[in-house]
Amino acid sequence: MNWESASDFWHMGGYGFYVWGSYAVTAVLLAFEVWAVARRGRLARVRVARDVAVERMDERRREPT
Amino acid sequence: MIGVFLSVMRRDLLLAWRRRSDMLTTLGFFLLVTSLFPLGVGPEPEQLSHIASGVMWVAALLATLLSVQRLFESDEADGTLEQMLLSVEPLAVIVLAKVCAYWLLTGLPLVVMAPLIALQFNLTPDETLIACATLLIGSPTLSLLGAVGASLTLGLRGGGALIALLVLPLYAPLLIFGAGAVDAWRAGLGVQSHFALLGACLLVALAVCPLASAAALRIAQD
Amino acid sequence: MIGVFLSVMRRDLLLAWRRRSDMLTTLGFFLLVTSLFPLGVGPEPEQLSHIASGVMWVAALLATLLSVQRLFESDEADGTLEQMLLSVEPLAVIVLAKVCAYWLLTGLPLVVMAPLIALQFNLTPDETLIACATLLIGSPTLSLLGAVGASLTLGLRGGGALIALLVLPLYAPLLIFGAGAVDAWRAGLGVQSHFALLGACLLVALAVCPLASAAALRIAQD
Amino acid sequence: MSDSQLSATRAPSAGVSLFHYASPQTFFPLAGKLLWPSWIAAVALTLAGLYTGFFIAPTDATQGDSYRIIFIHVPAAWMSMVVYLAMAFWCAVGLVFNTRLSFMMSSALAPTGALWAFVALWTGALWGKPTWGTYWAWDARMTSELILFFLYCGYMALQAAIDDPRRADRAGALIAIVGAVNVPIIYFSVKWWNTLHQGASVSLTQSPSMASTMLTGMLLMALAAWAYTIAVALMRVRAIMIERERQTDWVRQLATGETKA
Amino acid sequence: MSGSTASLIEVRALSCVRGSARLFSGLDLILGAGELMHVAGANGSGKTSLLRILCGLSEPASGEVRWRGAPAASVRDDWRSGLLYLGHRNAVKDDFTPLENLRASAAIAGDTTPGDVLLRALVDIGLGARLDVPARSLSQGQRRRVALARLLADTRSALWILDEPFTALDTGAVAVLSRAMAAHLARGGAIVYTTHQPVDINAARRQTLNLDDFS
Amino acid sequence: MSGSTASLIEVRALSCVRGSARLFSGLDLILGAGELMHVAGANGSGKTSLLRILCGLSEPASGEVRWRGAPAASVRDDWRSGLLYLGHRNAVKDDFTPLENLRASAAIAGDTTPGDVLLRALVDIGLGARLDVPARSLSQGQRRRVALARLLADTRSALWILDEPFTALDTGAVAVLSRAMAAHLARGGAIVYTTHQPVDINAARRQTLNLDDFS
Ligand code: HEM
Ligand SMILES: Nc1ncnc2c1ncn2[C@@H]1O[C@H](COP(=O)(O)OP(=O)(O)OP(=O)(O)O)[C@@H](O)[C@H]1O
Ligand SMILES: Nc1ncnc2c1ncn2[C@@H]1O[C@H](COP(=O)(O)OP(=O)(O)OP(=O)(O)O)[C@@H](O)[C@H]1O
Ligand SMILES: [Mg+2]
Ligand SMILES: [Mg+2]
Repeated sequence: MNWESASDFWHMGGYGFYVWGSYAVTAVLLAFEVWAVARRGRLARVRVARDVAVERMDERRREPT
Repeated sequence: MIGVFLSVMRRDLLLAWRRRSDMLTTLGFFLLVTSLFPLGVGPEPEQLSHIASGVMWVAALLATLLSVQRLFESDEADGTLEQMLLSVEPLAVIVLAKVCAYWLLTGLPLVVMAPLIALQFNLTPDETLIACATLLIGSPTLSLLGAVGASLTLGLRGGGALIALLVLPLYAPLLIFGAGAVDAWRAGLGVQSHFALLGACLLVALAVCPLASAAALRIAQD
Repeated sequence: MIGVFLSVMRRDLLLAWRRRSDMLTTLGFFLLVTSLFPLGVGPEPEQLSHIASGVMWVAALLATLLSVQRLFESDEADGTLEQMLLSVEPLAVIVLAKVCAYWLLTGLPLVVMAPLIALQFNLTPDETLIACATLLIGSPTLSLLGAVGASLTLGLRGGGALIALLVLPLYAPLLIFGAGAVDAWRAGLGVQSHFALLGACLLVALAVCPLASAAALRIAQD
Repeated sequence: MSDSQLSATRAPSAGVSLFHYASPQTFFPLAGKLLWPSWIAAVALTLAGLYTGFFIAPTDATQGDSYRIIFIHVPAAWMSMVVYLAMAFWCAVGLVFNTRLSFMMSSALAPTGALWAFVALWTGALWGKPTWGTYWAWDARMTSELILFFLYCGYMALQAAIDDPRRADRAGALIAIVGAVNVPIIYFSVKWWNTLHQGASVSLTQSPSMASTMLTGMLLMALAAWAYTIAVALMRVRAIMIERERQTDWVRQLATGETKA
Repeated sequence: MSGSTASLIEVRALSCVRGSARLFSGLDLILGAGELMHVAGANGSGKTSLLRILCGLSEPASGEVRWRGAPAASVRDDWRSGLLYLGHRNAVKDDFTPLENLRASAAIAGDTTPGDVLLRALVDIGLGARLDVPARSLSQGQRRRVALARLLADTRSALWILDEPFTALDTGAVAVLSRAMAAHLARGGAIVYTTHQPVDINAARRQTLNLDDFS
Repeated sequence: MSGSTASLIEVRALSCVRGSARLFSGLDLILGAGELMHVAGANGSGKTSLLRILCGLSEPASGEVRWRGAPAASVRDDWRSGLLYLGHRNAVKDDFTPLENLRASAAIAGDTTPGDVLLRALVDIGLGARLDVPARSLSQGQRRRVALARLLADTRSALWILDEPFTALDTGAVAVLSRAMAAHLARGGAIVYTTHQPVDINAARRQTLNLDDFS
C-alpha cells in the first residue's frame, strides 16, 4: 500500500493538482460524451416516432375523403 | 434606425448560425496560425514569449483579412446588396450592423481564445491580460477598416490579395500599438498611452468607416 | 491529354492576365506579411536572421491559403465546373493544369521575391540560396494540397476558414522540413535529407492530389 | 405541387433497397448485443487499472507521484492514433465498396478519437509542468498529437458543413485518408526535431521491477480505453443509423416499438 | 397611395451610355397611378439599364428623373420608400428558408410587414410545401418564387419595377403573379416591367415602350 | 452519328430522391436518333434533376441509365463524348470576350472545333457587334447567347441536353435557336430539353414527358 492516509492520497506527493487535474478532466469529458451519445440516440428515436405518428394522423385524416 | 440595425445584425448572426462550423473554424485558424509560428521559428521558450504578442496580433490581423473579404460578397452575388442600396434606412447603419455581427463572429472569439495562446507562449498572467485587452479594443477597428477594404474591392477578382494591400498599411499603426503594449509593460513602462491610442483609433474608425464603406458600395454598384 | 492540359493552363493564365493586379497583389501580400514581422517581433538583427526562413515559409503558406480557395470557386459559380466534369478528358488532368497555372501565378513569384526578403532579414547568400530552393520545391506541394482543400470545401460557406483547418495540418511537415533546412545548414548539418523529403512530398502530392481533388469535385457536384 | 413527397418516402422500392439497407439493418441488433459486454469490460478494466496504478505501483524514484498521469496519458495517446487509423480504414472501405455502414462507423469514431487526442494533450501538458517545467513545448510528439487533433477537427467540421449526408461522407473520407498519409510523415519528423519527449519516456524504464507493475497498470488502462471506445462508438453508430435511415421501414418499426432491438 | 392622376414617375430626355455604346437617347416617359408599362426591346437594348436608372441604382448619362413631380434626387427618401425593385438576381439567401428570406428582405428594406402576411404570401405563391427547406435546395423556379413573394406581401410601395419577373416560372406561378400585378394596379399602384414572354395582365391603362425605337 | 433507329439513351425504372423528398420514380424513357423530347412539369418537379442524371452529373437513387444500349457507367467515355449539356448556368467567364469564352469551352470539353466555326456561330446568334466586349458588360440575354453559340458550332455530339435554353432570349434569338435545334434533329441528333415557354420546334418525331405524372 502506497498511502498512509486519505489526505496523503489526495496530496499525491505534492503533485495532486497535476494528477487529479488530469484524471478529473478526463472523467468529466468521458462522462459528458456518454451522456451526449445516449441523448443523441434517444432523440433520434423520438424524432422518428414523431414523424411516424404525424404521418399516421395525416393518413387517418385523408381516408374519409 | 435602431430597428433596422438590430434586424440586420440578427439576420447576419442567424446566417452564421446556420453554418456553425464557421465560428469554430475561425477559432481553429487563429489557433493554427499561432501554433505554426513556433514550428517555423523554433522552440526556445524565451524567444517565444518575446514574440508572443506580436504573433497574436499578426494572427488576428490575418484572420480578419482572410474572412473580411466575404463580408459583402454573398450579398453582392445574390442581389441583396441592391436591395440594401434601395432601402429607406441609411446604408451606413446597415453596414455598421453587418460589421458588428462580423466582429461578434470573428473578433470576439479571438479575444476569448487569446489566453490559451498566451499560455502556449509562456506569457505571465499580467502580460496575458494586457494582450487580451489590446485585442479587445483593437479587433473592432480591424473589422471596421476591413469592411472599407471589402467594399472597395467588391466584385474584383483577386479581392483577397487586393484587400490586403489596401488595408494592411492602415493596420500597421494598430499592430505597433497593440503588440507594443506587452513589450512596454515588460520594459516597465506605462501602457496607458498604448490603450489611449487604440481607443482613439476605434472611435475614429467607428465614425468614419461605415460612411466610407457605404459610399464605396454605392460606387461599386453603379 | 497534353492538348487539354496546355489549353486549360493557357486559359487560366489568360484569365489571370486579364486581372494583372492579382499577381502584383500576391507579391505585395507576401512582402507585407514578411515586413510586418519585424514590426511585430522587434528589430534585433540576430533574432531576425534566426527566424527568417520560418517567417518566409509561414508567409508563403498563408499567401497560398488566402488565395487557393478561389481556385475552383468562379468555375463553380458560373457552371464551368459542370462542363469540366462532363469533359471527355480526365478530370485529374484538367485539375493538374489549373494547379500548374495557379502555381505559376502565385508560387513562382514568391520564390522570385524570396531573395529580397532574405535581404530584409540579414541572411547570408548561402542561406538565401537554401531558403529559395526549399520554397521552389515546397511551394508546388502547397498548391497541390491546397487544391484538395479547395475542392473539398467548394460551395460551402466559410470555405476560407474551413480550408485552413483542413489543409494546415497537412502543411505542417512541409513547414518543418522547409524552414528547418536553413537552421540545419547554420548548425553545420547536411541539408540533403531536407531536400530529399521535400522532393518526396512533392512527388507523392503530384501523384495523389490531382486524383483526390478530382474525386472531391465530383462529390461536390453530385 | 410536391405534396406527394411524404407518402413517397415511406415505401422505398423493395428490390434495390433490400440489398442497399442490408448491412445497417443487420448490424444494428448485433451492435446492440455487443454494447453491454463492452461497457462491463470498460468499467471492470478501469477499476482494475486504477487500483493497480494507484495502490500497487510504487512511487517513481525520479518523478515522484506525478508519473501516475501515465495511466491515462499513454492509453489516450495510443487510442487517438489507433482510432484515427480505424477511421481512415473505414473511410477507405466505404469509398471502395460504397457501403454506407462503413461511413457511419467512421463518423461515429471521429468524436471519440478527437476526445482521446484532447485528453492526451491535456494530460501531457499537466505532466509536462512538473517534469519539464513547462506546459507546452514544440516537441515532435506533442506537435504531431496537436496536428492529429486538428485533423479530427477538420474531418468533423467538414462533415458538419455539408448538408447532404452522402456528400459529407465521401468528402470527409477523402480528407481522412489524405490525413492518414500525413500521420507517418509527421511521426518520422522526430529525427529532425527537438526530442524532449522521447528522452523522458526512456528514463522511466530504468528500474525493471517498478516497470512491471507500472506496465500492468498501463496495459489494463489501455484495454479499458479500447473497451470504452468500442462501447461509445457502437452507441453512436446506432444513433447515426437511426438518424440516417429514418425513412426506412426497419427504423420506423424500431422507433415505434414494433420490433425489439 | 395618392390615387390622383398626377404622375408617379416621369422621365425626360433620358439617355444612357454603357462603355462606348449609347443604348438609348431622348427617352421620355410618364407613369401615373394604375398604369402598367411594358418595356420591350431586343437583348441588349437597355431594358435593365433603364430600370436601374428608374430606381436610382445607376445614373443616366443625361436627362432627368422626377418622382411625384419633384426631381428624384431631391426627394430621395420618398422615392426609395415608394419603390419595390426586383432584378435579375433573386436576393435569396441559400441558407435561409423561404420565410426567413422574406423576413430578412423586409428588414433590409426597412418595412415591418407582420410575419403572417409574409407566410400567407408564400403559401399563395405555392411554396406551402417547401417552408422548412433551405433555399439552397429549391429549384430555379422555386427560388424565383421566394423573391416574388415579396410582391404578394407588399402594400407599401406605389411603383413596382420588375426585371423579367416571369423567368423560370411555370404556368401556374405566372398566373398567380399576373393576378398579383393586376391587383396592385387596381389598388392604384403602377408597374414597370420587362419580359420576353407574352403574358396577359389585366390592366385598365397600359403602355408599351419599345427601346429599339430609341437607340 | 450512328443514324440507326437503335436507342441513343435509355432509362429504366429511374427514381430520384432529393433531401428527404422523392421527386419521381418508375420513370422509363427511350430516345432514338432524330427525336426531340420536351421534359415538362411544374417548378420543382425534378426536370433539372433528371437532366443531370441523364448526363451523369448526379447519381439516381435507383434505376439504370443506358447509353447506346450499354450500361452508361461502363461506357463512360463514349457517353461523355456523345453529350452536350447546357445548364441553368451559362459557363461564361466575365473576363473573356465571347470568342474567348467559346474557345475555352471547347478546350475544356476536349474538342477541337476550328476558330472560324466558332466565330461563325457567334455571328449567327447575333453577337457580331459584341465580339470585343468582355462578357461582364453583356446583358442577360447576350450572355445566354454566348453559351448557346456552342450549340451552333457543335457537330460532334449526338445528344443535346438543354435546361431551359430559351430563358432571357428575345424572340429573334429564340427563332435562331429553334432552327439550330431542328437542324440538329435533321442531322440525326437527339435533344432533351425543358422550358416553361411555348416554343415551336420543327421535329419529325417528338415526345413530351410530364414529370408531374411520375411524382
Ligand atoms: C502535451 C504534451 C504531450 C503530448 C501531446 C504527448 C503525446 C504522446 C503521444 C502521442 C504518445 C504515444 C507515442 C508512442 O506511443 O510512441 C505519448 C506517449 C508517452 N508519453 Fe507523452 N505527451 C506529452 C507529454 C508527456 C510528458 C510531459 C511525459 C512525461 C514526462 C510523457 C511521457 C510519455 C510516455 C512515458 C509515453 C509512453 C510511450 C513511450 O515511451 O514512447 N508525455 N505521449
Ligand atoms: N462596359 C460596357 N461596354 C460596352 N457595352 C456595354 C458595357 N456595359 C453594358 N454594355 C452594353 O449595354 C447593353 C446592356 O443592356 P441591358 O443589360 O440593359 O440589356 P437588356 O435590354 O436588359 O437586355 P436583356 O434582354 O438581354 O436583359 C448591352 O448591349 C451591353 O453589351
Ligand atoms: N436537399 C433537399 N431537401 C429537400 N428538397 C430538395 C433538396 N434538394 C432538392 N430538393 C427539391 O427537389 C426539387 C428540385 O427539383 P429540380 O431543380 O429538378 O426542379 P425543376 O423541375 O428543374 O424545377 P424548375 O422548373 O423550377 O427549374 C425541388 O422541389 C426541391 O425543393
Ligand atoms: Mg436585362
Ligand atoms: Mg430546373
